[in-house]
Amino acid sequence: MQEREVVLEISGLKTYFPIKTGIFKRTSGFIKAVDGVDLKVFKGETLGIVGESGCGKTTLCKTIVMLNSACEGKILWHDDEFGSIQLPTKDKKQLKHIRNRIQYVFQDPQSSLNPAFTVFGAMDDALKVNGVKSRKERRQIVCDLLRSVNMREDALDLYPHEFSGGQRQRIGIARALCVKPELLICDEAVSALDVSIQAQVLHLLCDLKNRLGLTFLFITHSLSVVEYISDRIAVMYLGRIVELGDTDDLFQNMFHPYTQALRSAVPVVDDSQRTTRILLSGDVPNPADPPPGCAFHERCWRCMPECKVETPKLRSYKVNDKDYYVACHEVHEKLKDKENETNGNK
Amino acid sequence: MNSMQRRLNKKMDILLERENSGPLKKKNLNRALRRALQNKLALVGLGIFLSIIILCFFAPLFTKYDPLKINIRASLQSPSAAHIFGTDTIGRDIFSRILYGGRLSILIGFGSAIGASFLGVVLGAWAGYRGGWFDFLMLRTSELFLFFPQIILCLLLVTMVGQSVGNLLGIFIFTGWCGIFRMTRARMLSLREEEYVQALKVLGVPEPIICYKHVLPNALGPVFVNITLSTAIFILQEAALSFMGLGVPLEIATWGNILNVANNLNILKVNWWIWLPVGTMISLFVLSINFIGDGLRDSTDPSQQG
Amino acid sequence: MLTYTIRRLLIIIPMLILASFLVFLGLELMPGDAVSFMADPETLANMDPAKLDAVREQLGLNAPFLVRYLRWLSGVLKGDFGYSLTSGVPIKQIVFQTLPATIELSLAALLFSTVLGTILGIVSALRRGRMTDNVLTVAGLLGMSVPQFFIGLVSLFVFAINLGWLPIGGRLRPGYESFIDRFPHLVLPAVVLGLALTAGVMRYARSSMLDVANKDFIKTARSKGLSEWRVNFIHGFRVAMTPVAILLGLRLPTLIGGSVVIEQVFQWPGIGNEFLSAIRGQNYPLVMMIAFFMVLATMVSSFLIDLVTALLDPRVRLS
Amino acid sequence: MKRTTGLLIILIATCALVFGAGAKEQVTQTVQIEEEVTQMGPLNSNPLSDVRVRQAIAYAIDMDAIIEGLLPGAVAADSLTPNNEWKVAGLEAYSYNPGKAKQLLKDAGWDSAKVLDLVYYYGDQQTVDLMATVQAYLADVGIKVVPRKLEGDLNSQLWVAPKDPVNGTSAVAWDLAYAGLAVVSQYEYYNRFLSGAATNSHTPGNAELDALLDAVNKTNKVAEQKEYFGKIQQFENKYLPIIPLYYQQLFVVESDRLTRNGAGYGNEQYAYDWKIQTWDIKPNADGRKVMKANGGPLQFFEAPFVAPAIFTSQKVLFDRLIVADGGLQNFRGQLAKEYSVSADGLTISFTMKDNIYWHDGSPITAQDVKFTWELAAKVSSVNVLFSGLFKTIVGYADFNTKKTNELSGITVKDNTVTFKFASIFPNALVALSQLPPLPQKYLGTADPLQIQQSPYWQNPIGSGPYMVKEVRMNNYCVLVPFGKYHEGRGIIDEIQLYPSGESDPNLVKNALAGQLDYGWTKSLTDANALKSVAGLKVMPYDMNYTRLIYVNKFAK
Amino acid sequence: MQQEIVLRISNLHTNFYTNMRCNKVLKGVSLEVERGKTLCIVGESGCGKSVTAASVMRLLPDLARIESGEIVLYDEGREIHIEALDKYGKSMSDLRGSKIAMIFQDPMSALNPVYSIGFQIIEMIKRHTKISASIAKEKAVSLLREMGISSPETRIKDFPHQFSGGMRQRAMIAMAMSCEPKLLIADEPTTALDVTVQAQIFSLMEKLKKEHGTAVMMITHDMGVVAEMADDVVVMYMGYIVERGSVQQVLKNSTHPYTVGLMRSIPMIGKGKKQKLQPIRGCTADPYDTSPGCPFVTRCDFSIQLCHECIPEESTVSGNHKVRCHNPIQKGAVDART
Repeated sequence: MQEREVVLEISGLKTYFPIKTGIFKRTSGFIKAVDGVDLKVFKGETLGIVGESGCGKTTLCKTIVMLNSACEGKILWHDDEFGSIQLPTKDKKQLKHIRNRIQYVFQDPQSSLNPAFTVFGAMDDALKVNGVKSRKERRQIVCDLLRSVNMREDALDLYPHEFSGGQRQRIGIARALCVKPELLICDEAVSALDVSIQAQVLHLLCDLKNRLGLTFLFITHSLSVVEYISDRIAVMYLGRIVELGDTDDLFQNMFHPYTQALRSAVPVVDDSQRTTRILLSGDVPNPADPPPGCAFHERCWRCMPECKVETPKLRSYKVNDKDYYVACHEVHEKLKDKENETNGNK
Repeated sequence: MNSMQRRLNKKMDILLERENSGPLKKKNLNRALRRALQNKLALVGLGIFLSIIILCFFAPLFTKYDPLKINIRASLQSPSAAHIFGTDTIGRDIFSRILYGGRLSILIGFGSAIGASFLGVVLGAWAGYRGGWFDFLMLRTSELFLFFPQIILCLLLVTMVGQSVGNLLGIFIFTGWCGIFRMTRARMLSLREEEYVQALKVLGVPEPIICYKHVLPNALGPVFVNITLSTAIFILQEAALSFMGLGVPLEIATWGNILNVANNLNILKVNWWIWLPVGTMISLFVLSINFIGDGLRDSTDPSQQG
Repeated sequence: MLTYTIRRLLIIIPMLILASFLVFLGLELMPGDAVSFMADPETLANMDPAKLDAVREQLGLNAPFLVRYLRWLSGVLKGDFGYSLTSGVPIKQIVFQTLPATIELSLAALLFSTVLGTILGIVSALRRGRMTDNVLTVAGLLGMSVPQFFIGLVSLFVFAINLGWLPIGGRLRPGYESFIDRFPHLVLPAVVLGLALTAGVMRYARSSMLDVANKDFIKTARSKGLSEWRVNFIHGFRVAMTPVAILLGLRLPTLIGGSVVIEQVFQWPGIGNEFLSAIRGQNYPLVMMIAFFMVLATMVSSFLIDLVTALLDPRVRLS
Repeated sequence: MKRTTGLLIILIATCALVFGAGAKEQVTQTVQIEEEVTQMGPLNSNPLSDVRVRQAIAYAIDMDAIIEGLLPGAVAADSLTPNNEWKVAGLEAYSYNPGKAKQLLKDAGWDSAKVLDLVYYYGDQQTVDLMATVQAYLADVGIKVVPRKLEGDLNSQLWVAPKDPVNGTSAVAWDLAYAGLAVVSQYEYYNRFLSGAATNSHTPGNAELDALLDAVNKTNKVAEQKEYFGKIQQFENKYLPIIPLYYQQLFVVESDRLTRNGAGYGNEQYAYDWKIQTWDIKPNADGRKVMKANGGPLQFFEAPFVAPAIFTSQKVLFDRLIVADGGLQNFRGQLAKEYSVSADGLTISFTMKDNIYWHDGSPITAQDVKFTWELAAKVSSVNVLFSGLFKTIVGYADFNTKKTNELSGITVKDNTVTFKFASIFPNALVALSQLPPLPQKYLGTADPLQIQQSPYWQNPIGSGPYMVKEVRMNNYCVLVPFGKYHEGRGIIDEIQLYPSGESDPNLVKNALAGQLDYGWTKSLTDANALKSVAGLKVMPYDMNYTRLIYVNKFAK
Repeated sequence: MQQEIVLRISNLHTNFYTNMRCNKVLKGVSLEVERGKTLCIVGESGCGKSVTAASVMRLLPDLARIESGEIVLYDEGREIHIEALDKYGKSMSDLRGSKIAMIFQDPMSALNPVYSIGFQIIEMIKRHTKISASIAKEKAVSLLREMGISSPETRIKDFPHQFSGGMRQRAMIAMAMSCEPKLLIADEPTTALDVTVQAQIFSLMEKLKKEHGTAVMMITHDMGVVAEMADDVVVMYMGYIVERGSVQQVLKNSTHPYTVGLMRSIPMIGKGKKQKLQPIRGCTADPYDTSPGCPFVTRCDFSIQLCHECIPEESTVSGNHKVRCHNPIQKGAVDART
């Protein structure tokens, strides 16, 4: 296990957005979008992050690519060239380097492409910034990219409105690939697509991963999709990771009550996969004002007294000889003996 | 509702007929432009607009009179074959004055509109895209400008810097940028949240390039509409200032200055040909611009389909 | 709501101070020395220089810039707005004499244009694509295209001079004390002043109504089986009014600025007329103070309109 | 601008008539100038210093056509002096003759590339049109002119004399300046051409003219004055230091409901024997006699120190010590029972009537008269007519330097007030017929430097036949007859005054609305508009006011 | 249980006339909704499922109209031909809300932001019943309570923006159910909501359906939802119903290549990487395309020559299970191919 190479290491990350209220627009509180996340991403794996809206999964990823700024915690990028880079960085060289290492695929095929630019135009400037001087060369690069996402080359000079949703998403992926990244963050990359198209894109992503040896950080709200594509899955609830483990282990165990509820709420086609439905009461709490203790305790049917007081830590356990993380007091009672000694290293 | 329903039904029948009769050719024209061309008012506006522009800019072809030629013994002649709009108090041919004066009025209108738009767009794009203190400062400044009734500000500035065409242009630009600034800023504020902008940031493209090259073009649609509409406003404003004797110096012919004589009740009462044609000309020109602007706006506004 | 109100107020105060500074700066930048505008050249040539200096001293023209600004500002705060250069009358007095007339005119125009504009806008939206709508659209564009003073002159010519239905100008006549007596004087200027705004409100109300008509909650209202009237007015109109109120707030400066022109045409004894003659007489203190008052008036009224808008919209009211 | 124009126009020539009191019959004499104008070529580098150029300008402008087309009702001018008894015959009219103008320019070697700067300061359309016309006429003969409206401090742009009054470089930028010249006396028409005069920014000193002016300034014999003024007119007619354009008229407007009952007409800018208490008007539907007029207050009732009677309210609310006829001669006592002028002209005394009262009912005293003139001497801005008077009063120097608290030259004894003069002031009686006595008890504590700010002027307690009943500043004011008026109660029940400055388009609007029974204007445009209103008569009155173009002849 | 049809749509054609084009959105839709049963309409975006609902409610925009076909509502023995009513007329608006109610995808925009939740519910009750305001209010409160909203007495005065997404949708359902309609049309009622909230809403709808015997016509794109909620299913593609029948028939025994393709391209939960997704190739055709054949032909792996020539008629597979295909897949054939 220890041999696996860590490319991205996140520890204690908190991203808060200030809420300005009152006469002077003073900051009266924070939306705690990401509230203490520890995460390692291994080279070549697909890490799925699943959670409902407002759980902070998108904010987490945007913080990684420096679209949001963190207020606490560390993000480290490990690399042969620079050793490790702490993000966000101000150093121009590091910044340029990191921009070429981590790329992002967006959710909405409508807004992820600029309606005023052709496919080539959308990538042209990025290539220029990366020092590809000749226009011919740049066009060749874009052509190759298009081919690699199973699109025709003549799409080069077409405008976004001439494509269907699935094609746009391919272009979005191609754009992310144009700087030859190592880590690709896919933010709900297939959620807005029709099912038939969704499968095409999922195929493409799997294919790219195998071909280019990419590392994926795959964000979605759909358990079935994340199960299909991921090697490991992290479940987020209200700014924290509540459960993290290898896909198979996670689906087998589902220690955390929230994961269980989430799993049971998913409507399934195959009757054999249907589980007893656990109906949660109420909505996800307001991230500006999370309940004390465990954020889930108000909706939890296995709530214990200490859950209302103490926020559970994300602890590491050994399941099937692999690291498995859960943040729940009740689960901890059960799994105490399996607790992984190495978690202190983090 | 019934007659409306009938009308709609008829329209739908025609479309259905057309659709069934064979595949329609895909039109290459820009959709917005095509819709604008389907707008009858916009077409009428364009017609009037072009005629007036042609009349003014090729004025020597349409009138044999020098607009400055004074014939004091032929003053205040009513319209005739020789002078189709008659002559003014010092015997100048009004028709030729309107044509030549139009050149300046139109120049002031368009010049100010383009200048103000340019200023507003450049500032508004950056303020909306970047936010922060620059945005705050510019927003407050523009609010201050908005609180000043524009004509009051113009009057104040005219008295400060004096009356001349150049000054007036400068004043209009100085006082007129904030509408377009706010518009561009608002568009940029929503556009900067678009995912392609974030994608460009993640790709490491420099901010000014993202702002002005990638995002701005998408904000310009309503701005172009606004340029036409603010041209109309500036022409009206020039006329109003001139009417109060504080616009372009009175000896220079502009539409406003020609109309200024209507201040005199006697002329208002008796010599209708001095003020009516030029008043109509201003109104027509501004109206035509408004027709065009309206058509353009309708065609760029998705909620106004029809 | 209270927070909102106070915050809006607090935004206005720095704006006012800034405006006051600009006004003072403008005063300083005006060409010529204040004293040199006190009489015509021939009279000035005959005046004793020592006396002129005495006047200069008395008007405080010899102190340094910041001192003069602070002195001026504290005076303004105490209600001392300075004196008109040409007549020496306290500006306060001039403003208080003329401001009510302008407020009356602007309010009448505002009322007229809001009511008429809204009604026509709704009619136009409900009869969309029909003759009424087309006619109103063209009329609205026409109302925005014809110079205000030109409409003023023509209507003066037609209704007052030729037909004699309405008085030619002025506001008060001896013995005409009640509002009803004065009303005929108000009609033409208020209508002409309000016309451009009416057109604006109408167009805005129309597009706002059409905009709202595409909203989901209108579909909901229809799916509830509500009558068309209830759908359009209880659900559509109420929501459509918020942007119209915002538009009114934005157009207020135009209205107040327009009063300068209209007062000139109709000889309305308001502050706009005073402003113009002050500008013509290069009576800069008066010019600047009136400009300041007009800014103040726009700020206060747009503040009030903001409050009304907030009251209309629970999302603002309850935040 | 309106106000400035108004102030400028106030100073109308009157004193000549006072002087001429003894010599009423028209003396027409032709005085030949002994020598030809000596200098025909240019004086300096400025081509305008060449007489021929100036003559060419005069020939180039077709004033008759301009009057016919643009200024109907005006009178073409051939000299500064209007067409009255002071006018000398045989002046060259410089009638329109472009051929001659071109010839003269050719002789003078005119450089057709030179562009002349023509400045003006009136903002009205008519002036702009006139400027455009002049520009066009001059262009026809090859003189390029660009009109330019002056803004800001006119004084420092127009009337700054050069350091060297004979050869000196010009201290002003313009070449030609369109202006109006209204004066109290012939002296003021011409004294501005004296070399070294404070406002002479345009004419280099000329020994011949200086000699003539010197001579005329030294005599007080009317015949000699006429002779010299005649010579001056002829000199200027040849030498053309200015181009006279036209004489302006004043127009009195009356509705046909009004009868003046024999009271005469006059120069309405001044107080004359109006006898308004005897005016009558047809009663309206309510049976009340209401007269509507303009000239009401805008922000306050105008104090009389600068313009003594330009507003109707000033004429009606106040009586003067003495009053003149419409031509401002033939004085009679108004508040004064009688007056006497000493033989040397240095002492004038007035005996006040007994039954004269302020509108508040308190009696008007001789002390009020003294107070009024002492106040006038302290006020910052006064009419030259008044400053001329108090400056010649005995003891003025001490009073002005605050050595004494009162003007020793004005003495009061019982109901008699006596003015003693240190030197002859020819316009003394006119001045005394214009400045009305003001009540000391209301104005005694007012600040003379900003006299207009006194609350008194919001609702003045006057001495005239009508008094203020109600005033809504900027809207209207209502006057009613003063019961204790010494010459009998007024016949008209109510006078309604609508606010207006001078030459105000309101006049036309009010007239069209049937709200005008009496008014006057100097605007030709307004007069022409008023002529077409039914039920109104418009009567022109000759006043002494000349419009001209100054020519800057100094080297640049 | 005696089957009782509440709504029958037969051969419905609806066209849209925007942008000076005629877009034939529904090209002959036929379906039936039974009392106490849920009919799910499933299909990709743009297939016409929402337009079907809007046609039934007569809430089509002005520039759209029903060309032909019948929409019949069976109400206590009466047959109401909805397509023949004036869409703005009183008889249609009497039907809306009282007989047919509708809930929308996004409850935030579907509720009027300037009126309180209570106002909007009471308004509807008062429209269709003759009860007094105070009773209507009580009814609204009890409805909200029934929907599981805590302290409804106070929440009733709240405005939509003060509710959470799930609560808004509950309020919408409360409003829709307030007049006990015979038919409830739900247009993607949970698409904007989270899975856990979606589960709450569905259980609520199940409960209501059972208690009131309401027929439900639900529009969705999620096969899982169909499997869990539906009694009957209609699969739409490009304005056609390509397959319909009971949920068992259609999902377990799919015969139309499109349905089959759909089923195979959804990742099934619990199967993880073991499953093999088989996406349908290509993408949806241009809606203006007028080529004569089956609209799915370009993406179909089973097309025969006939498919390019004409549109297939609906044929019966078994009982109520109908399919519109020239070459339907026989049972078992699918597995053979995998």
